[in-house]
Amino acid sequence: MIDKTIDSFSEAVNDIRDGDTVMIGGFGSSGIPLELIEALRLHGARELVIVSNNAGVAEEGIASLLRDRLVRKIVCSFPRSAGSIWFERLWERGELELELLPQGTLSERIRAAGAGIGGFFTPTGYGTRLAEGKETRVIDGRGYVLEAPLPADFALLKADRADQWGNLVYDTAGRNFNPIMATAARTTVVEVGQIVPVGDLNPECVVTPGIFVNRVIARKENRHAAA
Amino acid sequence: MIDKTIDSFSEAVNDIRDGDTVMIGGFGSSGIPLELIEALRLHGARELVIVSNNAGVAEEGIASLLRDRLVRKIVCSFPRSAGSIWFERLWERGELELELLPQGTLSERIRAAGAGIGGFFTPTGYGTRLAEGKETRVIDGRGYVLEAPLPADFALLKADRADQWGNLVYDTAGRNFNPIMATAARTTVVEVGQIVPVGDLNPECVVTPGIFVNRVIARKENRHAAA
Amino acid sequence: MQRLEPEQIAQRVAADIPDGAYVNLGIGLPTMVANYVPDDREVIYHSENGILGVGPAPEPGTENPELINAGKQYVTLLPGGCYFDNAESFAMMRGGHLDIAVLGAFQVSARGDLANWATNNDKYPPAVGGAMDLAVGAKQVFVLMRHTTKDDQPKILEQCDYPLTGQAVVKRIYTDLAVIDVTDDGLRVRELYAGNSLEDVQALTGVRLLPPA
Amino acid sequence: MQRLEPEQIAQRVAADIPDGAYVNLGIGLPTMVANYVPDDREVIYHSENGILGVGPAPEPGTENPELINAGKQYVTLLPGGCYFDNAESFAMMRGGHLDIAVLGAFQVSARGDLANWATNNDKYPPAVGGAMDLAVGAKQVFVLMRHTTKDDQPKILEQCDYPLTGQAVVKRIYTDLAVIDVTDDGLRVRELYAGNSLEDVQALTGVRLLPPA
Repeated sequence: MIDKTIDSFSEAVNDIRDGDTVMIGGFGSSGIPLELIEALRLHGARELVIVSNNAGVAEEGIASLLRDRLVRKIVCSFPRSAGSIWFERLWERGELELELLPQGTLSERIRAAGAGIGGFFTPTGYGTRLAEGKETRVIDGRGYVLEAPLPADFALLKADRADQWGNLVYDTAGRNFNPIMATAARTTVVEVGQIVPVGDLNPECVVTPGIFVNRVIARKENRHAAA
Repeated sequence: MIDKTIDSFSEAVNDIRDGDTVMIGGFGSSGIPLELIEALRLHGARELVIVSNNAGVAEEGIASLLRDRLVRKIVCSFPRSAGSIWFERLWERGELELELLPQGTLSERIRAAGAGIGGFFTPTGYGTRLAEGKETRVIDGRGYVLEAPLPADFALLKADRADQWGNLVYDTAGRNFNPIMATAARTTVVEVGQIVPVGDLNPECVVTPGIFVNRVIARKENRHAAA
Repeated sequence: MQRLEPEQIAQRVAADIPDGAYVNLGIGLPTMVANYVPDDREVIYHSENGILGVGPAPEPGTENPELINAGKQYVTLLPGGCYFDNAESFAMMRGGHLDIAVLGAFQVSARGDLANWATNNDKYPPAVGGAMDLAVGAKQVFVLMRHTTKDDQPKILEQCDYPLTGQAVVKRIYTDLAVIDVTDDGLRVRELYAGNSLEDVQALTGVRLLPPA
Repeated sequence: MQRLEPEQIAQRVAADIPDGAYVNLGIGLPTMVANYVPDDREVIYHSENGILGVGPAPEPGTENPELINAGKQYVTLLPGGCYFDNAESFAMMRGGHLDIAVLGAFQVSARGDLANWATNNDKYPPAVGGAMDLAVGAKQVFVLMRHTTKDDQPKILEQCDYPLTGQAVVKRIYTDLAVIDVTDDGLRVRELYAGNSLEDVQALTGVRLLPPA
């Protein structure tokens, strides 16, 4: 029987190694796998490359990884937000590499990695500083930038519910980067509110098919309800 | 109030012009907008370029457009099937242009058109006859073929239900090409079993957001139930 | 000279949003446009994190922490709205499916170049978000901004000197002084608010303005 | 010499499908592999038109005309299965998410080139479908075919002379005579069915075979 459920957050992330590229789902405060990030922080792998839309605020989420100096580089569209103190501090000190991407280029590069696409031409960023050093091409009179796929070793994600096959559904705008990151990592680990029996999710409404998911784990406060 | 419902199949297609590129949803016998195709046949626009996975069987669907000599060219992955007599007849006589594409290249080109991508590198078809004449590139040791976006003037699609905003849900494997074709045409027209009031579709389960849809029309046999 | 308050510019933009339009409102001032769209128009708002049919702020106590807009504010979903992932959201934007994007700007050039994501202060940590995708993707990009900087320097210029968000992407500029169209002939004043002369507005603009057609 | 019946080759392939695998079975003979996977293994079948978790044929009278597999046969969905569109289905395939694709073949070359979509008869109307995407995308491509043509010509060759589906994509070949691995050293016999000698099989093969390791 296929059962991708695991019980221990530390076990969920314990094969992440120094130098790995780790995608982390979320947009603003929505759809962030906070317990998986905390497990990663405690796990302590260093020199990480983090791919995420934002860089965390206050001491939370990705900010806690930055604070603990676990991150070498961040690939990101909107690292600076109200309260992104750790990003700003390390960036200003030159202690953090930043690859800044337009948000749609970030998400399309992630999708391309998951979809086996070797590269794509996007009009976004053409003629701007963010296209500097990149191959460009004029196609049918319009300028485009060539962008490469962006894969990862791990994706740490949040969904609302999963079944044992790893099928996922989300809560409203909690989808954001989670469904595409699920496709782009060698190992995809998902924190959910509840794990339901196979067959309970409506097959017309599954957002992430289980083929993209390796491990699902229920959040501690929901563990009891999920049993 | 936004209401994309129309009542007349002939009106649904009456602005399709000679020479237009028309995408038609479906895979095998599933998800084909048979009533819209019949309306197009009666409308009689000629020299059409049809984009579809298959080329119709017997006298049905796309085969009826071929039989009536309304089609100049077909862009397709699997035109020959058991019973695809009109495709075979016209093709053998040299009366039909064929652009044959691997199925994943067909669907990715359609998606690219809908997503504003100017072109993409796919490994599919590299080193084969279907890549002849196309730009190729070796990326990280692997061969890729550059493919262009494939847009259309019209998309004729089938879904299970729509609301007046044009949001769509499908019936099982009836999705196939329909959701991506919806994104790639200037005008997207969808034949459905039932039109439901706005708010009736579960927002977590909408497959095609209404932004991609211009017209929805209920099939005649379902019109009464839909009222 | 008549200078509109920011809310009044938002109201002026709102008057030009047609019934049935799919619209993305940038973070900050552009978000206020929604407050002024007449009630008899049904407008579908897109939020780049993955929402179509964004509704008003929730009643206090009913917020869903997952349901936020691109500005990270709690929102609701209208009946008929739906959710999707970020790649599909940006496919919508980049693929030309949004009718209008209303964006703020630092500067706009004579040919409609937009600068709204970075200044020339390289010590300031950068962020770009969805600005570049909206700039190239929306069918029409409307800019909503003050006509000048706080120290009365023009923001409408022959060339932007801030880093560009996109080249030749702006269709219309709504400022506190006037409404200006970006045309093939150059920048043409579409509307002068009551009390403003073309000369007054020209004096605060860094590029030659064409009179209303 | 021992020649397996097609059903027996399918059974032999089935023995190598591990528990928990995501598998795409090509149209025709490969589809039969599902009939022989041991009951204690849970295998998730993918159909390229947009299904994961394809179940058995429906009871007569319960067919849903929309629910077909890539071979246009009526199917069912297992609990835990789901549906998606064609672009996502091929993203799955091309993106390397399927563990195994089992495909038929006209010819296979010494380095694992696959020819299974067209012959050299240009008068025959072509069709390719998902074959090229599966060939390049699946983690492992297994070929299931007769060892020779009907007139006993070899189908395993130094070079394919039919048009290629993909270059160096085949991982293992299951024929009615043997199981052969495509390795960096060349084609290595993995298994000779009882009663067949390496010499017998070699005589019906167009390229030098390495003995079992």
